[in-house]
Amino acid sequence: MSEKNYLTTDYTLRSWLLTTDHKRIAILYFASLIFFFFIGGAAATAIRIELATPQADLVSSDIYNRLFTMHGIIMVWFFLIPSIPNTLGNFMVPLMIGARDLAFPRLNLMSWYIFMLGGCTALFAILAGGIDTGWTFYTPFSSLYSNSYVIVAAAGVFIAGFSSILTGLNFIVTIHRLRAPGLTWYRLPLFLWSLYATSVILVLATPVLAITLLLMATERFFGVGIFDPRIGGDPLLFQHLFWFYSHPAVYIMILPGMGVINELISCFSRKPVFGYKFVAWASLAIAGVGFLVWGHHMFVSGQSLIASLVFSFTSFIVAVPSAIKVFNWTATLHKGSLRFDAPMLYALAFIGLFTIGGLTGLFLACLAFDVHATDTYFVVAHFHYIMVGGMVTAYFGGLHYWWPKITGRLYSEYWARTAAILIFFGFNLTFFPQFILGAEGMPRRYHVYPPEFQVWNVLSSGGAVILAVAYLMPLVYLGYSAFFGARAPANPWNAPGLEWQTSSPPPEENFATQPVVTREPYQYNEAFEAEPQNA
Amino acid sequence: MTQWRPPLALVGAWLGLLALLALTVALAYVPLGAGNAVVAMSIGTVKAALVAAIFMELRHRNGLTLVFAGAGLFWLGILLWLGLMDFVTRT
Amino acid sequence: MPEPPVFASQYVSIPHRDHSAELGMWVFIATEILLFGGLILAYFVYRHAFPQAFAEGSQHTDILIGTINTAVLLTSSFLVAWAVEIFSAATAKIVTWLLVGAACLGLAFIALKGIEYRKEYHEHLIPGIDFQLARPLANGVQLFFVFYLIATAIHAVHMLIGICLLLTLAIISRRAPTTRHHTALHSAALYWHFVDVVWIFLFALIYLPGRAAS
Amino acid sequence: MWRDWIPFWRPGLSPQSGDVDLLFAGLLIASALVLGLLFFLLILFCVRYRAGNEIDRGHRTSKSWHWEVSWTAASFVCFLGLFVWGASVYFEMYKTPTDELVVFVVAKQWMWKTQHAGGQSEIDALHLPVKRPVRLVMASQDVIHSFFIPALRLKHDVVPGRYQDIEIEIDRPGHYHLFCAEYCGTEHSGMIGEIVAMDPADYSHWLTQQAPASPLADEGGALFRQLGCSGCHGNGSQVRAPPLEGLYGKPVPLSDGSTVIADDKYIRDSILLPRSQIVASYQPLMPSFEGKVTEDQLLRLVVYIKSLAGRPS
Repeated sequence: MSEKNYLTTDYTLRSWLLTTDHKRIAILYFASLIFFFFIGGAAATAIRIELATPQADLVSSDIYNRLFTMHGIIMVWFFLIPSIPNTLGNFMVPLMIGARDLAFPRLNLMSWYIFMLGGCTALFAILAGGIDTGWTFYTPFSSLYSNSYVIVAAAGVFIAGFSSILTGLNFIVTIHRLRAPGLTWYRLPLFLWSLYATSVILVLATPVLAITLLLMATERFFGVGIFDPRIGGDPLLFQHLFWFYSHPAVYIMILPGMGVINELISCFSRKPVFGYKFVAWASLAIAGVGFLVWGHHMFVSGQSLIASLVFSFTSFIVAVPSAIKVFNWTATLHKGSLRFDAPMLYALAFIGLFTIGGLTGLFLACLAFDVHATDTYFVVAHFHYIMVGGMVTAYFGGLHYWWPKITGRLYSEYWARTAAILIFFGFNLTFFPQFILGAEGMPRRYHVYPPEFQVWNVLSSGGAVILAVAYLMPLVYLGYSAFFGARAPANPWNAPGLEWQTSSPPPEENFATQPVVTREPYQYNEAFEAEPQNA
Repeated sequence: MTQWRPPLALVGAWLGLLALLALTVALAYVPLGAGNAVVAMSIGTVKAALVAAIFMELRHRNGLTLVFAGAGLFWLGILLWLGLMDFVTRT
Repeated sequence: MPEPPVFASQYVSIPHRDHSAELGMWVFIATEILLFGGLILAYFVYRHAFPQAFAEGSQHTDILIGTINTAVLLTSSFLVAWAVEIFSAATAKIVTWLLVGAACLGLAFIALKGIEYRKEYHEHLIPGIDFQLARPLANGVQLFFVFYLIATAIHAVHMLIGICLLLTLAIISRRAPTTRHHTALHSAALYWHFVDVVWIFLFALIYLPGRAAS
Repeated sequence: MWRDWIPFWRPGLSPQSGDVDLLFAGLLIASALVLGLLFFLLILFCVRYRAGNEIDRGHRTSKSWHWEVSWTAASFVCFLGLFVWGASVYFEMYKTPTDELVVFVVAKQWMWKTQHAGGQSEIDALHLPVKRPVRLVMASQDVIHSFFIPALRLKHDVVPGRYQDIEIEIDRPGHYHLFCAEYCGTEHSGMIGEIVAMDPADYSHWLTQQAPASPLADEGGALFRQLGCSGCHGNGSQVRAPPLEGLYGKPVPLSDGSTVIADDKYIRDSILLPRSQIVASYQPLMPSFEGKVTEDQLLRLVVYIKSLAGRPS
């Protein structure tokens, strides 16, 4: 254990800030994302506490609007979108394909700096006085009416977008060009298929967000612009452009989570993923069809009925590959040998929560019901089931799974399981009542609300407190383990992936010798189990 | 002493592009009704294809590069098609 | 003597590195297409809504400057393609001059664009700053000019970045050109040609409509 | 009391909202079945195949394509059915409104202003007769708002720069929530109002009780003269402008060869953007009234021009 690994090659600050090692850049991202996650989480907690009573008692309307806007912007662009790709992805992609690094290591570092520049700009907008447009920046409110720091916040998101693009570009080229000898496409771990699909969306959708925000900011700056209804401009054009990015962005958030789940489910049931090729292509199908559905955010906006019809149809279609994945994960469990370590608990929670989120997505794709449910708490509950119940759960699962590889230390299994179970219950208590609120007709982004909605709001706020505590727990026990935990062996889960074939933590050059791949992925068969691991 | 000369294909493409430019400007002044827009966009597409195939060397590239080059256009098509669908079918 | 390992350790050979760089550049170009795509959608939406106003707006632009600029840009693209084609140690000097020439044409383009903006400013055609048009269809024309200014401004920013790239490459490829420089030049050239292609379409959308009607 | 907390315990109050409730029930049952099956399998597998449990793990399914194809096809067929169901109700909800009784709604930060054809106006409230289709013509003065009546399961955005038409019908008298559902700024959550559905007799009584106001068309007529419209469009004026009598609802030939129907939107556009659609054989002389008239005034002008429809031109 005295060999140099990527963490111990050098200890200077300079060696971290100027590193081109994908593993160190992943750690840089990880530290930044924890910071943003807790800022966004603090805003969420404040929102839920305010909503415990129908009146305004904690904050004024103005502050409330700034809180949920900040929560949305920070969580979407500075936590969810970069979360798995930029931390776990950055760390694991080269390891899983047996490469020395990503294709463009300096671009990778640059993308972190761009991300931080964007993040600081957004933080500045918040500290300077906040922004009250909601994360969707709808015109003409954002461009002509809001009295807050819209341009600065939009600039932050705009800048962070380039970081996303560079990461996506890097992953695409890396997965195409740097795979180890013998590692064909159908031998890739499914995590990489999903990251590849994610990268396609990052590269092709993000620029449209950039131009949209630029157009909006120009309109705000000059007081007249391309969406301005006073000169015949159409505010719905903004929504089309915005959702052309922001709906696929939902898949940016969930696809990497699905990828992680494949690794966890197969490892802890000691079986290959059922229907490998279907799951792999389902990722790409979601990425592709995901670009055809954006108009389902606009069923009541006054877009043409024909457009609504087409978008509703495509929205049902995009649910098919998601359903395929859920069925395949369940089938993977069949006749496995299931162990319920913390990562597996997260994976099982993911399947349940994602399925609820997906099914309620069908409710919203269904035109007539969407007319009632859109812009209510039903939507809020639905997308939190996907993004928090799905993505964040998968992220935590992946983090626990690869933690020994990343830090070379083992965490406390007892605390990890406790936190996982607490997160599951806290989450459901927070967000399930919101489905009911939405069906009852409580609109979202309401600071005060009619008293008959209070019961479910109190339950939701109570759940949020549990959830907040549960999310703080990993910070403590994982943080502790990173410095004081027991040393981890190279392959603590006894998994066949390439990333486990090098030491924990990996050396700076990843592999002592260039690995050569000779077998299919997820070969948890008898021959593999009999092999001596960690020799 | 011939190593500095540009290959004929490049010169041909350049002259062809300038000729197409002259053609498209000239045709813009011929009243064709809705046809003017079609002609302008078609000639633009031919010019872009010339640049891509010869200046950007796509004619020498393998399928993967072509797919990468085409992906942007394909998604642009999705954006324009579904985006315009709303505005064209509104009543 | 084989060339010393000038490629990073994640690659196995120089062609491996070069092909990866080229693929990366094409992914970047795909991104750029969608960046301009948002503008193009806005253009078509409003052209569909205000066909006459867009024809009228187009007539307020200067087709002479537009045409000259297109020719300038096509020529500079040709020079860059030429430089890529003949790049070698023996032709370093010619390559440098070709790149400088291309960059100068790019600057000429920007200068002409500036003259055109100035003319439009004096004609009160800049929405948000000074837009007065006591003519029919004023609103549609204003939307046209919003598109025109934003699209050409973003294109000009791309041009400026490209000019900086070309000049930098002109300087470094003057001495000791290596395969790395060739790769860099190839990537920069792809970018420059892409900016050219964008202009080809902007030209057709901005300057050509409505010419036949008058 | 506790029944109020259960969603859809109180059924929707319009013919279409009953269909939405049924759709919701259908969706709930379908998802409950899927979710039930999934959770049953998850729990079953977790218990039976837990590590250490001695159970037959042989004969694993290796060829999977027939499973894949069957569940893909099953999902697809289910989804298709739900899509058709949802779409058919949607088209029923957003069908083109009949023109029996018209109420105008102007949304602005942060209030709903409603106006009855007789000129009676209300703030954050709307009185309506029951069992009678009412056409709402909605416009926004500033940002996007959304007109949402949960009891009717009906919602439509109100986008500035255009009119939105929807038809509502309420079956039972009572007081119902009106919410703004699209985030519109500081007092978004305060932009709520009340829909008061009344028996027709009570409704006519209520109308007469309101502050005496001249009908909208008359007010529009006054505006028409005040803003100088009559100077050109009036009979015997010097300037040659298209006559407006008998115009509403008729096709209008335009100078570019196309034809439009003179509906609310056309009249509104002609006032604000007069030069975007020039009537054939007329000169584009009319100045734009953009910024010179409010949405309230625009509505009155439209109603006035509409009232001229019956007169001979």
